[in-house]
Amino acid sequence: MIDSLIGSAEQALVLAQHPQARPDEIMTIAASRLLEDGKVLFAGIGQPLLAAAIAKRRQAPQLTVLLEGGMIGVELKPGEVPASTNEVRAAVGAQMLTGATDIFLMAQRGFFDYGFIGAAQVDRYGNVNTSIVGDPAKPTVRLPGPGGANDIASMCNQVVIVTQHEPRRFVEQVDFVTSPGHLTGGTSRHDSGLLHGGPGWVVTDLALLDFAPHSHRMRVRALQAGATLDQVHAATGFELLVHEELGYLQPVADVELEVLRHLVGRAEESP
Amino acid sequence: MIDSLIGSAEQALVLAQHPQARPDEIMTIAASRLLEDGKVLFAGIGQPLLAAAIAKRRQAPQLTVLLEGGMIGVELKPGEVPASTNEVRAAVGAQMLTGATDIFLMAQRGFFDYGFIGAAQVDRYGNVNTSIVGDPAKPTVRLPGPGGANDIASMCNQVVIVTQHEPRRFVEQVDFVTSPGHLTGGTSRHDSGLLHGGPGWVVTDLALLDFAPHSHRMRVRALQAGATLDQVHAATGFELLVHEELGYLQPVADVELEVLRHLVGRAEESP
Amino acid sequence: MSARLITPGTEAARADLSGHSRAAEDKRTTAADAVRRLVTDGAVIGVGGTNHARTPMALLIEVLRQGRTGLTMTRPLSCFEAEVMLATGAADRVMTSWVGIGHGWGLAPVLRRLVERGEAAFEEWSHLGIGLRYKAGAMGVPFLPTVSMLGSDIHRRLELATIACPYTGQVLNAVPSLNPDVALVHVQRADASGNAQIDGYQLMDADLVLASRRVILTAEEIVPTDQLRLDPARTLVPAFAVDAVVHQPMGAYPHECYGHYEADLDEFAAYMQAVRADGLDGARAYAAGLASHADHDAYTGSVDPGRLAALRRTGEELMPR
Amino acid sequence: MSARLITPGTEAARADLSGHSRAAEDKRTTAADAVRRLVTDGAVIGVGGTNHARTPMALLIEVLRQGRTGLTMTRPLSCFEAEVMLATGAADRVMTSWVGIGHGWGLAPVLRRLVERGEAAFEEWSHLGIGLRYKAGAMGVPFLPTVSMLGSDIHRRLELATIACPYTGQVLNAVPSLNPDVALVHVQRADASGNAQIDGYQLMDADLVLASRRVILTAEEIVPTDQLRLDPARTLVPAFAVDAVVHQPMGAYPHECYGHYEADLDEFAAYMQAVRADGLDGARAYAAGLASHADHDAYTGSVDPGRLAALRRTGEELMPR
Repeated sequence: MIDSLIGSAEQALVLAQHPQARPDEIMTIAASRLLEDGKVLFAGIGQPLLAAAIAKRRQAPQLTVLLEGGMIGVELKPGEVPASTNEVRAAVGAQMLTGATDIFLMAQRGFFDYGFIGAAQVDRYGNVNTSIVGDPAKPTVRLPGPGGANDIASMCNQVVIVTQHEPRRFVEQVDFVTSPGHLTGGTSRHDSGLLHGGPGWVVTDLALLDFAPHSHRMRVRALQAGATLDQVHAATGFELLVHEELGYLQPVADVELEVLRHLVGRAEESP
Repeated sequence: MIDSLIGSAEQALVLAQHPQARPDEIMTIAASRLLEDGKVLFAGIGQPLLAAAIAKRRQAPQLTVLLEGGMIGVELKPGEVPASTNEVRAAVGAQMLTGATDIFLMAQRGFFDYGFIGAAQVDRYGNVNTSIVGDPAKPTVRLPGPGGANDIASMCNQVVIVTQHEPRRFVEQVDFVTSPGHLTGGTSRHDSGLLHGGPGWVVTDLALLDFAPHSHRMRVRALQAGATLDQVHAATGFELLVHEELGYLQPVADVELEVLRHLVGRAEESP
Repeated sequence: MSARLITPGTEAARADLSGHSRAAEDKRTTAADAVRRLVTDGAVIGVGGTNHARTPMALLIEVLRQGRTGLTMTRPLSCFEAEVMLATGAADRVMTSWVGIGHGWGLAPVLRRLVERGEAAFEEWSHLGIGLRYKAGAMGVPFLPTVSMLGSDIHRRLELATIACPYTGQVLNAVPSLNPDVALVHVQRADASGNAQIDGYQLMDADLVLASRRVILTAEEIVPTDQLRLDPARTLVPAFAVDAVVHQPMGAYPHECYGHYEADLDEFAAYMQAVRADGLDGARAYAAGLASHADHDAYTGSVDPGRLAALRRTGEELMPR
Repeated sequence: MSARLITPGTEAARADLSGHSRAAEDKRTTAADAVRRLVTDGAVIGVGGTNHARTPMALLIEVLRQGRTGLTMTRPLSCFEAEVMLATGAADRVMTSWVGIGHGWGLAPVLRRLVERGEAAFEEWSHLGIGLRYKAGAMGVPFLPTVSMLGSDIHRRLELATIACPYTGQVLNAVPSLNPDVALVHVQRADASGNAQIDGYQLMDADLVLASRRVILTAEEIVPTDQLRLDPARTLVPAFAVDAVVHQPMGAYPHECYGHYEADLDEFAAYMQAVRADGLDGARAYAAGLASHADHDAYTGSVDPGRLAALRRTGEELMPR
């Protein structure tokens, strides 16, 4: 993925984001670039699955994609994006269908390189809340819950969080740790019994973020084309670190947008 | 099965065993009579499977028979008795084929009414040895080991031990507890963590034995037709209790022998 | 609302097995009879399938029809069937990892309202947590170890115990077994005694069946046992675990059944429009509509046949070939 | 002889996964190459199948051919392949619940002799004990609880730990996970990258594959991935767990392969006659005969074709129809 980074601010100045790319498309495409060939990805519905499908059509043809419904080796059929990880459209092209418990046990064993999750709230250590806004005992908003995300966050080798960059999402403290990130930083994740993995990347419409060594605090690794560091800070409800060699992401390419829109059946909108 | 008991010694005196029945056939047929209709039996190769097949053809058509290879609902094909619980001839007629671990986990859950096991040595509490003769650290004879028998003995609701009645088998103390019976009697089995089951019956060529309440000591429940209590005591290396209403088993019937010999492909020998 | 369900009932569930027949006998009956006999007020019901896949809709609607109350519904991923059951008071608790409407309809509005007001309980587990509760129940052990939920507030809120491996010292979460009072499961085919085959993704249903104290199956097709014998490795449910078998074509409708039909998005829309218009009352009215038919055949018979044919056609078109 | 294998290596096995490719790439090779690269002296090898079912004979004979020594063979039920490996010194330990010759040939004579003399180790587990060791390894946890082996001398001899359920206090045996260094597994069909389908009884092979650090598959047939996609629920082995794929027709011969051929009883007789005539030397001579061919095709090519055809015919005749 580092291939898509441009090193210097000077070069970045000339970049503008693809004029037709929407924020969700920018995120999906940035996420797709993180995926290396030959790896195994535990995907979710929506952006994760689309990112995987783009990667398979571009740099990662030997990526194995699986879904929590027990589908292994799925192939997204253009124009038939499933609405759930547990439905027939999610099983298209599967090489193996196993049980829904079994596939998470494979994750616990350590077979899965990447796990993609979303976030209603995320904090500086990559802890994710998709459960409750407000007091857990008397929630202001009852969110859907983790689905498979708690397990993905606990078990995959590297977790990628994909979410829009908004202050209400990037919060000082999540109201509820649904899916554990680096907990309180340092060795706290390992100390809790989670001996592996943890969030590696956060992909937003404004930036690509990682986590600093040791402290595990969230850090701006690169800006999306056309975005500024000020925008990122303004959209974040906690103090972000900035990588000493801040990078800049290549704008969305025509071909990426075309592949994505073909997949979702929006070919008519393609650039 | 109590149907096949005759209550009084007077009646029994007129009984002689079927003249053509061999000791192994007598045992198999006596074991088959124990099986009630509508139950689930974890069978082994040889006599247990044959006993089950006889029972299914006589009093227990709705008996479900399963084997440790993961076969559920098998039907013995006459003349094609399998040599192993883990081979294609053992899978004939299976309604379900599951994993070899899974089928024992079903036993642990408590679904199986009967388990049939054999014995190289058995003691007064129904503990069975099929592992080692002599000192476990330096065995005189290394026997094959439990196969599935330890699990069957630990998990099925009622265990039936089928073995020839010989002093070298019915020993004061087994050299090695491969498959736990009532351990040292009393509550010792329960105390060890085995909260269910235990040996209910021992079927031999001379007698049908059970276990006394509370003490769980082996007890002669009934004699095979033509056998005497003296013979049983002489063939047993420990002190046996005798049920206060000692019964007598009906001799092997022509039809039972016929069914058995048809199954094993010895129809030509049938009575 | 029923008490929290942390304490495993492994031994009670095993003892309870003695109360049901394991005979390979004909267990066919109607949904009405099976629900009448086997689903009692306040029971913990394990709902087969996930989200909108193989939901045992015919049975759930029959539960509504018979006016059960105070149920706990356990399901790894729940869809609008959970809302319908909660809105009517048939259930007052879900034990789940996720409740959503899906198909672009966003958050589950009725669930939110009831939970935010404290009128229904959302007992939140990880997905694998639910799976391991069933698996421990199916295995006949009171707990299973896992790293799932460690470090999270799910773990803290459930007050789960941890356990140290006696060999390595590794600390793991101990997930307590669950043996639901009754499992409601929809399958593609079964024989009269309850040997059943599931096509496609089996999800958690085999473990759920083996874990549960009583099991009601609905099946798209009832087939002779000899047909199952042709492909016995596909049989995932053994008859000895099953108490009642109901022949119910379209038994998951309006949800999907792999190989038979896709979910009916018009029904998702109808439900959500009712809720958006009238909130909880809208959900109740929708539920009353479902339960207003004499049985599931009458319900599916009331749906535009062209719509059903289209769902069957696309369901079949998506099969591997 | 290798040390006892009680301490689970869950973490080491997980770390070790980083050393093998999970790419969906072409992993086809020869048995000779796979064994050369992946089976080292002294390794713990998980042998697929049970007794005389789907024994990975081609791979075991290749191990003999390459002269490996000091192996530990883990297998729930073992047949004469265990004797051959022990007699030659390729293995010096079995971890198993049972070793026998079967088919009326009685006790395993070579095993007896070696174990009774203290020249080979028989580490005795219950059948489920082996199964749970694999399952814990496959699940990535260091132990699983069970009642298996409680109260027995198997438990005492292995010095297994017990563990109390933190909810109920029930005391269970803690079975330590096992992650064999390499699994040798024979299947009916696989694609080039190692997605594999097993017909009939799957035994413990799916767990064994997922538990093991490295996996070599032999397959009766190599098929295009698209063929597996026609019946993906039958795929029990995912490619990401597999390191090498060998196309090997008759790969379990002289043992059986469900749907393809029955076991060759003439070979059981030949082996036992050699042992009865010359004891350990007879077993070694038989093993030398097996290993004397250039490869498994040469070995099966040396067998009377009529005999092989008969085994295939009866194997097929026993299939459900």
